[in-house]
Amino acid sequence: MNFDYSEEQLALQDTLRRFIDKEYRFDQRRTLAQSEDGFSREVWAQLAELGLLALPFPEEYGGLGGNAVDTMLVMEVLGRGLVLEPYLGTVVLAGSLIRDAGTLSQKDMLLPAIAGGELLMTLAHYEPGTRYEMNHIATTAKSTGNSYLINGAKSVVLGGNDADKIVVSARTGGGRRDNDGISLFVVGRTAPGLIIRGYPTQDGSRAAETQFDNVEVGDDALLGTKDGALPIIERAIDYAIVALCAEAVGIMTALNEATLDYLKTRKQFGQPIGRFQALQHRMVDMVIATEQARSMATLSAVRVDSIDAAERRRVVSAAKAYVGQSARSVGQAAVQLHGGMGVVDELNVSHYFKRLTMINATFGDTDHHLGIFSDLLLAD
Amino acid sequence: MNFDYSEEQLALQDTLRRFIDKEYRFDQRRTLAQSEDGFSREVWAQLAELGLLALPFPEEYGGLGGNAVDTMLVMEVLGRGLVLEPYLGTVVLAGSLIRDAGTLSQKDMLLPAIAGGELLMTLAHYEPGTRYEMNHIATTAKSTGNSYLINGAKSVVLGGNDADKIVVSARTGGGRRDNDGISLFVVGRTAPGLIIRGYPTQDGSRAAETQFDNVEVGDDALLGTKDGALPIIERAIDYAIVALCAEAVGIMTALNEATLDYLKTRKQFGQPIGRFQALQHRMVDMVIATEQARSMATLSAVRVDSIDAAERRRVVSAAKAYVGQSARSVGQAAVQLHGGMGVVDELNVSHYFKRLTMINATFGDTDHHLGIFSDLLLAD
Amino acid sequence: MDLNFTPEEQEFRVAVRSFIDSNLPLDIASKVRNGSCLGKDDFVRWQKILHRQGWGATMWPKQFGGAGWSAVQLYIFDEECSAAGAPMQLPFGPKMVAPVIMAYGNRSQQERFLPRIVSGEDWWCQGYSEPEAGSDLASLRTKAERQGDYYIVNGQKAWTTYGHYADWIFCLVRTSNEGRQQAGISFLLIDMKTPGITVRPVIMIDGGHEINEVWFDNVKVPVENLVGEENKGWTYAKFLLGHERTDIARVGRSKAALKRLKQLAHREFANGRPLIEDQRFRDRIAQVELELMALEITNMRVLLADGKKHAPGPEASILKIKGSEIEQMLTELMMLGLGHYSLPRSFEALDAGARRQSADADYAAPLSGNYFNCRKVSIYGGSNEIQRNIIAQMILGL
Amino acid sequence: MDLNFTPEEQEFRVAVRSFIDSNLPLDIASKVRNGSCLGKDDFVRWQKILHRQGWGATMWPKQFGGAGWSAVQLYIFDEECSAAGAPMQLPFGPKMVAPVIMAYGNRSQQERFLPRIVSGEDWWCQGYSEPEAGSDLASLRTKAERQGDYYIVNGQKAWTTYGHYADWIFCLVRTSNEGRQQAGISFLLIDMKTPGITVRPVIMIDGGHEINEVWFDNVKVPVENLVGEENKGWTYAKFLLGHERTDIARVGRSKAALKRLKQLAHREFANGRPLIEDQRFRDRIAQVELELMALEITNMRVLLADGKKHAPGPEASILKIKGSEIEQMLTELMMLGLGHYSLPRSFEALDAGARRQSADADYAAPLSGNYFNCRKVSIYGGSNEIQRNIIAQMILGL
Repeated sequence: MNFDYSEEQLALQDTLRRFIDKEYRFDQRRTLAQSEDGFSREVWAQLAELGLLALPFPEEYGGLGGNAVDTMLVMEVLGRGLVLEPYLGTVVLAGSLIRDAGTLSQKDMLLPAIAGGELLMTLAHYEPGTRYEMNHIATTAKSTGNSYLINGAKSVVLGGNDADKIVVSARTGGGRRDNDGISLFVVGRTAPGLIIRGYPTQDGSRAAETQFDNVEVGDDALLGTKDGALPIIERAIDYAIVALCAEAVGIMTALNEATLDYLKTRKQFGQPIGRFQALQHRMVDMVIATEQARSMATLSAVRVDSIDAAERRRVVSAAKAYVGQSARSVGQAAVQLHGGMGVVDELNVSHYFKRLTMINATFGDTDHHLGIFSDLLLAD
Repeated sequence: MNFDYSEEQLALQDTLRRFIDKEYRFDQRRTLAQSEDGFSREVWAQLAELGLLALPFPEEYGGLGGNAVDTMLVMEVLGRGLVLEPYLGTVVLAGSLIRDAGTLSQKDMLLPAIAGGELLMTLAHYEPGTRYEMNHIATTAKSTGNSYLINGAKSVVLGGNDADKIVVSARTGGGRRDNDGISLFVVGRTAPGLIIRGYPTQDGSRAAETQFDNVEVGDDALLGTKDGALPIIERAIDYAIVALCAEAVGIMTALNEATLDYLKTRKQFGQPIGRFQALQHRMVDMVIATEQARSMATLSAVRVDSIDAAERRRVVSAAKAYVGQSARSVGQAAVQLHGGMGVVDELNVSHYFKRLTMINATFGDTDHHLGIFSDLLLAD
Repeated sequence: MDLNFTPEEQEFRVAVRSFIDSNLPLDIASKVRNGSCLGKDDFVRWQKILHRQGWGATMWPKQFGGAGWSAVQLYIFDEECSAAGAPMQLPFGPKMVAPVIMAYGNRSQQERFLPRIVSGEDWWCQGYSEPEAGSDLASLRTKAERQGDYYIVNGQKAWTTYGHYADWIFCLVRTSNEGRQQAGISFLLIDMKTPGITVRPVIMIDGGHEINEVWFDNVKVPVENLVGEENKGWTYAKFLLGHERTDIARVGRSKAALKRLKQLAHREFANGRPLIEDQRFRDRIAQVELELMALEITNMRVLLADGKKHAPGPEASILKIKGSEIEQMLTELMMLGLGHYSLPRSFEALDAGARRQSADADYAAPLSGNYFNCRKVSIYGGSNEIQRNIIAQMILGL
Repeated sequence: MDLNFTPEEQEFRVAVRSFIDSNLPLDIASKVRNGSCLGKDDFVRWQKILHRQGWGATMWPKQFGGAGWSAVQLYIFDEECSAAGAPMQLPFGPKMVAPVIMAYGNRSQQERFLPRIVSGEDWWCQGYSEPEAGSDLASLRTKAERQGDYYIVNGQKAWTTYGHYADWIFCLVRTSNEGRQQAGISFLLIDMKTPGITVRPVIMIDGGHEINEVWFDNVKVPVENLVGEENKGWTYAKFLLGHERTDIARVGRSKAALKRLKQLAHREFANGRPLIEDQRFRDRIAQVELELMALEITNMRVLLADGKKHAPGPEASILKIKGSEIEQMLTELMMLGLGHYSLPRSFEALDAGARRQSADADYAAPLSGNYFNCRKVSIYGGSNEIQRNIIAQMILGL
């Protein structure tokens, strides 16, 4: 048992951190958040150059063969920098779907393009009115012989406004809440009948509502087994959850640094406010919560690659629930300890807080995952 | 709208408080708790003399015609004094059952005896394995013509070891969890077949397990309508819950006084520990929790007499849940702020804490009543 | 002890409700209920309507044009306004500067300023905090130097809510550096149109513009705008802090919000069923309802006790702490209730097609922003940490 | 990064488990699992068994008779002992006084005291706190005056756990009143049989007798029982405080308690169904399990980091805070799980007839008492408030 990172991992993290400190300062990030795309294609190209976009892919497709712990390292730093670029949707979500379920030719075509920074992708899975239920799919894909016609709507598709290709889940069989009968298709953004309505999200990134009106795709657009995509989707989303937990830990760490600094420099009543014991203790609780969250995020990153689906479910839901709770209390405390400065747009504190809050609402909130974890106790 | 007590009410409270301050000091109470009975018959006689045992009964039966607010006033003071005498079981529980459901002759026989301090009674309702469900009754009462044969077991009967008569609930019809089919009977403690095993409870008072083996009672032992006793039991227990909430508020108030005093007198690091801001703020939270609990207890006491069963259920469960939460946090904080002195038998703090904890487990804990309140939202 | 409203109070409620029903503009009510931002015009329109009814400053003594209502009546009025979606009356004029002018201002100040507050003609803002003087208000540095018939004011105020709408600002300024910090502060009324005043917007966490910095660069303020005596401003400021009382607990608003939360939980779906059937979410609603039930009583206890002794007490800090916590719980639950629909920043981006498929669209838009914005309520007006200090010192003697 | 145990570590676990299986007396294990009080004999018996195996003081360096295990091995050992219901090894001898004797004692002290600790022959207790010196330990007043070859000790120690069982007590005593408080403290080893020592029981909240007052009335202590130098005791005390580390988080114990809690929730009934099916209660178990999963990793992170730098850090305060909170949650849930059966003070009062009808009887008896008693774990050894102060100062530099 050891918690040490390899030299390669430390080097990667260090490079990325230096890049972000230099090229992704808070004011630059603000400009990007207000731009049309909501991120920088240039930064994206640089992330590709650093090898980040190739991280989780096998070497034969131009990847670095990294595991979930590598992704964790990267996401922590991206969180710290509040990076807007669509890493989660493209590399983690769509990337792991293709890696794990794609045909040889799909992998050949898509993975190197993602790794090289030429292709943006995402997953469109959740639908209006489903909340966080993964098997609740009403979108249909009807076979017409050698093609499929896709109809339905997908909501809050992360990075959906910029994605060149979207992996979409649809029913090829089964009823609305069946586990079986769900399939995945790769659809180009320009496909006739596909309407994408992009919008900014609360944290400054981008998402989209997507509408599929008789969108026709060929048989070769099928990704993975027909009717059997749910386990693959669950795994990809679990990878994404682990990545989000790491991002949250990166943000909490940054918030703690900012708050501690504020406590030491902000003076009231003739002394730094960090001399007040009630504030000290709240700061201590933030640190404890963050360290505990880091432990849980680490546990999930180490386990998600190696364990069976049931145990993966347990550990990943544990992490999402627990990190979410920590993030809530750390975020709220950071804002409170900053006083008025915590609720203005000008400082990064409010932006960290908003991102933490939105992470909670992505792929199931704290109560959703606590519920999954709790219900598993029935089988104990 | 006003929160003022009448002069009679204030006088009663004042008299009782002075009596307890003088005759029921903590060391006297300790001796009583370790005695065979677990309370003092002499004190009981004095409570009768003060009129307390007659408080909620109609004047024609020697009562004072007091309402739930009067009982609240008394219970607050009893809580403050950690009074062990079986007021709740005798006057509040059994007393209100007889008052509300008794025949004229039952009232004639029992109420003046209670009021005079000559008769101890209680209700035996909950059973092993039922937790807090009120309709979960397996004890049976079989009619033999002009008598009933009672069989079954009742658990944690408050004051059951000393009660002269026990009001027991039993099935005269219906299945184990039906609302209908429950009846009440008044049974003397010496009835053949009735086995009472008394024991001290965690807070120093007394309770009993009772076993009914073919206990025979006459038709005239029936209290209230045959098969229709559940609503009456619920109402009596609701009165008892309101009384317990007031007792808890009395205890919290006393704990706050003790803790505040400790903070002001205990010195460490060359100053009273109450100079430390983290402890100050925790003390403030105790005070806020207590004032909020007082509000909720007051609300329930004012409403329990006047409102219909459904609204009574809502307000009483709200009070039990909320006061229970407050009591937990105030109790735990009082112990923590007392440091080692909070966990020794010698000070009253640990005794207050234990009593608060046991109140929570009586007639449904916090989660039980939050659940009732929450489920009522479905009908909103 | 009687927690029922008297028949007179109930009649009063009916009268208030019926007035609001017939007079509250629907467009304003709809904005309030959806949690959208109100513009200056919305506040002023409603103030003028209230003024026509004689309810422009209900909490004032009758002699100054108030309604002469009891604490219970004021509470009922507040509750009915909140339930109907009337805009919250902004405190700066009627509840903050006005009581100071009544208590410490001279006759001519009272005649000049009070009528224009109650009529809605003058919009006031508060010049208390400064960048370096927040919780530690007495360390303020904005300077007013007497030159003939004028004070020359230099400095900067921060966190000035709706300063960009204001006609007047009431300021704490330093007129002396001698003695204790508190002893050199004066209370000045300043016309916002005076040359040398610059208002700079501060954008909030939710992207909205409510607050401002106000800069004073050699601003000439006539000495007749000094309230009371020079260097006695701290006394007036403390008096004021104890004043904004009848709705510091915000019970009426929170009751209305709770109602909206329950509606939301019935309309949103989880796992194919109404969200209210999700026990975990329902329990959270139940929990905040318990807090609010208790606070409603605590609030009345404090108000009625105050009514007797006619002096605001530090108990108001209890109301502030609990009231703000409850407001924050409510906004948080509304956001959580939306699930992933809490992410979009603006539903204006969703066209009608998407709206049809999402039950959320119409009322969901401002909810995340409201949650973010509402973090301020445990910070402003004396943070909850400061409130705890006040209770510790003033009530507990620690 | 690798969170798996190595094959060697897994083999080690098997060996430990098999040893415990064959050697742990069943009567002791049953008491531990039921949360009953252990007597002196229970602790000593188990210590002697461990000693025979060479595991009497596993955390010691090999030169003093320790096992030379890694932090991971120590953790595995602790986890297996807890899971099996072995008594917690009391820290006073092996984990508190022993490291001080090793680091600062002389050769003859080491030879005299250490073997008798590891063999279980000597029972030690701690003489640190005094009635007026709790959190503020350095203000202690128990006095030791040098007279020839002896110190004459006078004063009173408080909160002395198992002082009534002890053969020896290690004491902080005041040998000088000059300079800072900390500079006049010495570290003395005192034979409990010395004339002038009185041990008075202090009854705990649950009615049990664990702690004591220890009074010293002209107690003669040979100077050779001074550890290290006179007036340097504070240094040794701080060293000691940083030491009791491998199980400060009590993860092994809490994992065993969590398991018992789950069993309880399957055995108790609510509304005619197993309590585990009550979602509210189940969620509470889930919540504490999450905390514990995280703490297990945090604990290993701290232990492995410590292993590297060979110096205990203030991170131990994090483990103490979280570990105690989790222990308290677990004891509280076990009590709550009993429903109204948490009330009886002693189930000995229930005869067999009642037991048959109550699933609770056999394991329910000590649970309320355990909850009450366990409030101490956030108080002793430096209250959680003190732990937060330590983190604020030592880690955060506040």
